[in-house]
Amino acid sequence: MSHESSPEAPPSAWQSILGGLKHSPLILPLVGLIAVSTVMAFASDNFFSVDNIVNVLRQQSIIGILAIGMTFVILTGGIDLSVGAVMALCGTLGAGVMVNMGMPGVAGLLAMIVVGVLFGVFNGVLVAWGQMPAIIVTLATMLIARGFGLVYSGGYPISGVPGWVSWFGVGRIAGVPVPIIIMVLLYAAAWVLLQRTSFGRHVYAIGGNETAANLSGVNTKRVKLYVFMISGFTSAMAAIVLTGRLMSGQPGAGVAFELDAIAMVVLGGAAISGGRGLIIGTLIGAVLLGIINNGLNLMGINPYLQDVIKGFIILLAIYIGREWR
Amino acid sequence: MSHESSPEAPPSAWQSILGGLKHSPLILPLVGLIAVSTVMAFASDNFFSVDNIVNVLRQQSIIGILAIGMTFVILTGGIDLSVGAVMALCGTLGAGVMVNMGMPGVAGLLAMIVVGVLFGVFNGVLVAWGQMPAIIVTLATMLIARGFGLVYSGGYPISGVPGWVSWFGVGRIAGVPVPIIIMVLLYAAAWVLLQRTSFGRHVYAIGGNETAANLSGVNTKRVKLYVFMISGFTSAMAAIVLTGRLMSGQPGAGVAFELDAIAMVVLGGAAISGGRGLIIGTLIGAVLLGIINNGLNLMGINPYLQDVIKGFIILLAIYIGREWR
Amino acid sequence: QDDGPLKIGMTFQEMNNPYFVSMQEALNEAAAQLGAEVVVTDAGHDVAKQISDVEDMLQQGIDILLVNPTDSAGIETAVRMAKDAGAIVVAVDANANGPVDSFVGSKNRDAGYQSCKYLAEALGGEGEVAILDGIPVVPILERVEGCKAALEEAEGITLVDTQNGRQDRSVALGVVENMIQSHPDLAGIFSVNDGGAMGALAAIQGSGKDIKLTSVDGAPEAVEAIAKGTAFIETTAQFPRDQVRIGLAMALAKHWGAQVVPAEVPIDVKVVDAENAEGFSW
Amino acid sequence: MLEMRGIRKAFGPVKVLHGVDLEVRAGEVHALLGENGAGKSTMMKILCGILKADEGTIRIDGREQDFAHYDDAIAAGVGIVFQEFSLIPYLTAVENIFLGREKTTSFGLLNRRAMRTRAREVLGKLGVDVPLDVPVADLSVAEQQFVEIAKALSLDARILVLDEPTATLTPGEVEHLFKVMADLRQQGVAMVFISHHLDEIFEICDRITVLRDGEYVGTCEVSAIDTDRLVEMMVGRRIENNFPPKPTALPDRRVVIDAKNIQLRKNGPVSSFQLHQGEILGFAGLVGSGRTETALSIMGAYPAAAVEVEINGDPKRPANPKEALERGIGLLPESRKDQGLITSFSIMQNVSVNNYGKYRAMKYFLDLKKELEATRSVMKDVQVKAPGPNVAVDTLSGGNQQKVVIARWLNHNTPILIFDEPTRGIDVGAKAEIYQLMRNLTEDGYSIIMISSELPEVIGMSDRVCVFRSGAIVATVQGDAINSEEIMTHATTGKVRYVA
Ligand SMILES: Nc1ncnc2c1ncn2[C@@H]1O[C@H](COP(=O)(O)OP(=O)(O)OP(=O)(O)O)[C@@H](O)[C@H]1O
Ligand SMILES: Nc1ncnc2c1ncn2[C@@H]1O[C@H](COP(=O)(O)OP(=O)(O)OP(=O)(O)O)[C@@H](O)[C@H]1O
Ligand SMILES: [Mg+2]
Ligand SMILES: [Mg+2]
Repeated sequence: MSHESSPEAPPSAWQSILGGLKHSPLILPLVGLIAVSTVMAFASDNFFSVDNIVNVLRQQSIIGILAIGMTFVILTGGIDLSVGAVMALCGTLGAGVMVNMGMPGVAGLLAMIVVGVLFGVFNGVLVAWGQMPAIIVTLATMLIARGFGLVYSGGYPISGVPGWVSWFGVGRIAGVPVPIIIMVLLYAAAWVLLQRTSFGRHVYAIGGNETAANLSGVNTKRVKLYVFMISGFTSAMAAIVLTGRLMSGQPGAGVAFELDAIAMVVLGGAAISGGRGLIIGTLIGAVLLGIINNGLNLMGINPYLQDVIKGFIILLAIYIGREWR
Repeated sequence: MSHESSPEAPPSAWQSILGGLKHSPLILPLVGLIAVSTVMAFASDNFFSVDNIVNVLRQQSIIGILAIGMTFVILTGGIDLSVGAVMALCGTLGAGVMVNMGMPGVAGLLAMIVVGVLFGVFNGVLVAWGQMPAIIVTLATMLIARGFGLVYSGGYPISGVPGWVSWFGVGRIAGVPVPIIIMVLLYAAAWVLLQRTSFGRHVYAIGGNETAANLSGVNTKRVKLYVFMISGFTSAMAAIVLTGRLMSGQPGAGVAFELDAIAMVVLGGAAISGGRGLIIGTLIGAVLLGIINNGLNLMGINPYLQDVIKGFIILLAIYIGREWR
Repeated sequence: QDDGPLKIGMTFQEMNNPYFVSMQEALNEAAAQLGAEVVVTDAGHDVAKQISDVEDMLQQGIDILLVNPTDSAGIETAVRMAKDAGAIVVAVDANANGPVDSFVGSKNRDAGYQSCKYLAEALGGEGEVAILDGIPVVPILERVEGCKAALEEAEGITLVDTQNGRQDRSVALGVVENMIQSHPDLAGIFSVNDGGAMGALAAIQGSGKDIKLTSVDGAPEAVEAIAKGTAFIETTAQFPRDQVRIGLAMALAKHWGAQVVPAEVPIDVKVVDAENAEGFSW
Repeated sequence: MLEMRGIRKAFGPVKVLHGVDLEVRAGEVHALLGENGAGKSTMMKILCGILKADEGTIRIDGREQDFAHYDDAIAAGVGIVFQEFSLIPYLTAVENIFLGREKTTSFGLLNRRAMRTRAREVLGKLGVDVPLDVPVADLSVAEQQFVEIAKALSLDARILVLDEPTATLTPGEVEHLFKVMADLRQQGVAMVFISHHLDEIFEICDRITVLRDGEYVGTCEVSAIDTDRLVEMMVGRRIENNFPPKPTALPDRRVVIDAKNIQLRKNGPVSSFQLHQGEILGFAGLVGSGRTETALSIMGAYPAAAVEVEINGDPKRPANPKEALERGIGLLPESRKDQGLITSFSIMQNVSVNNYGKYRAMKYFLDLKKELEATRSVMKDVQVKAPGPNVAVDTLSGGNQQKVVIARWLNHNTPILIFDEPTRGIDVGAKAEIYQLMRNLTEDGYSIIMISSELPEVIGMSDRVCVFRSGAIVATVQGDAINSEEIMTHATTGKVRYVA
């Protein structure tokens, strides 16, 4: 985690963000970000416009939000493959509440959060108390969430949500798109949780050495439950933005989003085995992946080839970052 | 690995298959298999016909073959997310060799094997010598393999493979479909490799304790390379059967097959963390998953609901099997 | 197989799409009137799974197989198996290789042609246009082909970009946003289906630019958007329910002993725009 | 103050404690002794609420306690230094010390300043200067052990359990710790002290409770007992002579390993040594002085900056342990569980895990019969006590597990053996057996490098001793020069060389 230099004063937020950067695990993701941006800027004229930067951030906001919950789970040494499916389920049921049940939009949004958090509880209980490996549990719950959403909607998108919901997808505050604001606020909250509360310490501790954390009196089961609940919550927040953007509940949305979210977390410098990683790193990872997608699109690269290039960039990033983790 | 009962006698093949069954990790997958079969038999008249059993086995043969390589990789404590994409790439390039390059069919099949094994080498080198986590490496190579296949074929399926290739997909020997024969032979070979060669011992040893294996003189890097090569090889074998069934190279085939293959391995009683599991378990897991799919189809269950049910069955199986691992 | 009621099986390439869901509904209604049993499977765009699905349905002894193939070539094995098992096979929406008894599908090339002709005219025969492509199967490819033909005819129109939105609303949204970024003068977009078009519409509205959008399908949401007078100006409607009804009719005719049924039944498509959107439905 | 009565505990069918009593008074250091696996750690985990006793009562200050979780025990004033490290490698010392009991501000956020001050205070009391802002993984083993101790001290516990805290400390550091313990005794803290070093028991403890195979043997005053009687209580028999006699004369023998220019880190010190056939070469030094790394770099398991190795006159250096095996070098690593055993394997599978070319049928296949016979025979050679070769290795006691790892190499007849801390955490009975085994091996022509942090062991066993300091060998002593003053002088003041 933090590698501050001064032995006396407790390292301040600034120090851990800027001062310690030289020894920070963030250095590589940042270098990657700068390198890729430079390449893209040369390759495409449109890349370095304010408009396009905003565009990239807005596009990444949905998966970027999913990646927050994924970061918590991965820091404890787990993984959550269900995020994309849970997002789709939240969006579908929430839209169902608004449209089919005729409840007010606010009820629909609340329903999304409730569904997401409950699904997180389901995952968390199975992993923590059921003592089953997270990868298998969330693989199964991914199927369940996806299937549920489709059963509920019969495969149809659910459209007809109240117009003001689109604010979450396309609105702006002081010129900044709302999805970006939501994403940034959530990242800030996650930073506080991870770096400034004992819960955050426990998340890192479990990923570092679960037995030891347990012996030290950390309630490891509860912490694991909470990280999955957080992941369910961020899936719901992503669903709100998605619903605002698509103005409908899409039971089939978010296929393979979990893979992109995992990629963001590891591009951001976190160890997939848990215990090491910073939430700011994930944000950088999200932007990095967004820039890669956007840049390749702007350059007009064959979309199939884009996947190949993306794969190689991920490999390269992880390879270079290997020793730092 | 083996949990034979007698501490004295050398466990014979029969013992480890039948005699030691009571304490064997196979007991649960078998019970699961019998339980699910019984339920399905009551729910659907057509279930217990020879025809249908053959049908199930033939359907599972492709992913069942992928699950062999997956078992090797998981036993060493790794994971291979690229199997489905590599299979599609092998099939596409192989069909390309036959159709676009006008080479004889045999050359196409050989090309598939070469491509699969080379991709395995790529994965293996990155994991073993690059010291990167298998989940990330194979996530990236999944993108790369998938993208490559699509770029090569322009997204179109490649049809026009020689007619005799269909033998691998639909042919029969003494009434038994060829895909089943191929699958069973590969499982037998895998069993010998894992249980009767020192390579197999090393696979289990690495999954059990990699540091200890390395310090006691096991060439852990080379063993890891080999397991990924085996996984690449079984992906190619699956591609051959697939090409026989589809009579074309399908660059988009095999999406999410890796998830089914993983499910088979863990349903078969292997530990996702490595070191424990039997190849026969994977075969049982493959049949179990096939029966679930087939039974739900036969019962005419809504396809969306099928996913939900499948998810719950996987959870239940892993939950019950938890302590045995 | 004269024991018990008639059994109809239908395998869909995907069911996460209103287009196919409405086909299924029409099938269920028709079968209810006939007193027939229906089995439906969803291949999720996976041909190998589609073949397995057909195998499973054959185990149940279906008399009629309606196949909506994920891939025309890949499905051939399943068609042959079904024929060997004595079932009547009719391809719906997209054709299948092998000995199918009949194929019922839209005039996809026409659909693409008409949409893009409409687009070109709405733009006054002038400006930059992009195509939002989809999953490469024959019907989609035909639509793109038809579209390109229409665009060629308009002198002042230039095709500046083709990207793949995978017929998925959320994917299309991101792709079109990038399209708009890289082509500031973009004036029109043709999407190969309404799913992608809905994503494209969100992107256009988000950009605040004046870009016109046309598409193919006639999905309820698309029709609604067109009626409202958005950037989405036209969709060339197909008739999924009718495709199934006619496909089933062909199969029944065969079932009842007809010696010849048409090998191919092309179904007309219809331009739906602001004028006639009110009141149109599948 | 603390009273545990009739504690019983079983793990499944395995009964570990059969009705053990323990009574500790305020202001005393109470030793808990017993062989490996006697149940000492289990007893302490029960005291701390980490394990639940099947039967028996715990009273503190006369009040009966029923701890469901470690938190409850902490609240009742119990603190423990675990035998296994319970530190989180990537967290800093401060974060580790307060893990699970973070101080927070009134907003519910971490109060990092307060925790830091307190951590500094506690570590200051221990008289060590541990960097507070680096992950503990980057600290030396001794520093980690002090963080561990500080973690327990910061609880202000009234009952403090120290489960083998000295195993990784140098004599000087042990003295420090004892001073702190004496202070705590003054303050009326009750302490339970577990150690296999009997001299420490006599130095610091007031009373002793002895366990044997989970049975309560007895409690007595330290002043009323001597070493021999104590050992007898622990093992149920008299252990005669700890160390087998050394061969008196050392004729000139063949050099089997000639290691030159060993440089562990870039720009670090340089050293060299030779291993002679049939001798036991001791590697002595403080913890972290580079003994393990030197040994590992000889067999290609540690990426030293530079090293030249000649094995039996052949100058090719092993690139990895597999090549070392081919050249006849075997390793008994310092951590049995993490580096030695594959715990999911049976004894046989552990013994033959590195088998290349042995018991093969048709070149590539295992010959299970031959494998079994060979395993049985080496098990007899090293006297592994187990029902049979197919028994799971994790059911064995520490000493027997250690012998399984030794058997792995005897099975290969690798003539050069590196024993890294061969008796760490092993009880007196098993120790004597391993010492005898080592002597027998050298008489059979094996050559052994023995790394050990226990000075008596180095002195008692080694024919020659290389003394390490700061990553290099600073002296090699033999004969009468092998005594504790000589070795400690070199280990603490010896000068390292920087050029070859
Ligand atoms: N979780 C467990 N499951 C099964 N057996 C266990 C478990 N923990 C300990 N044991 C067994 O209980 C016995 C007592 O172990 P314990 O750790 O208490 O011994 P100890 O006296 O502390 O030994 P040492 O001196 O080696 O630390 C041993 O035989 C050990 O194998
Ligand atoms: N992974 C590591 N990262 C940083 N420093 C390390 C690492 N491993 C060992 N060290 C340091 O290297 C030095 C030498 O360690 P080594 O294990 O060789 O010592 P040793 O003399 O064998 O002591 P021990 O009694 O622990 O075996 C120590 O200071 C140790 O803290
Ligand atoms: Mg102990
Ligand atoms: Mg050491």
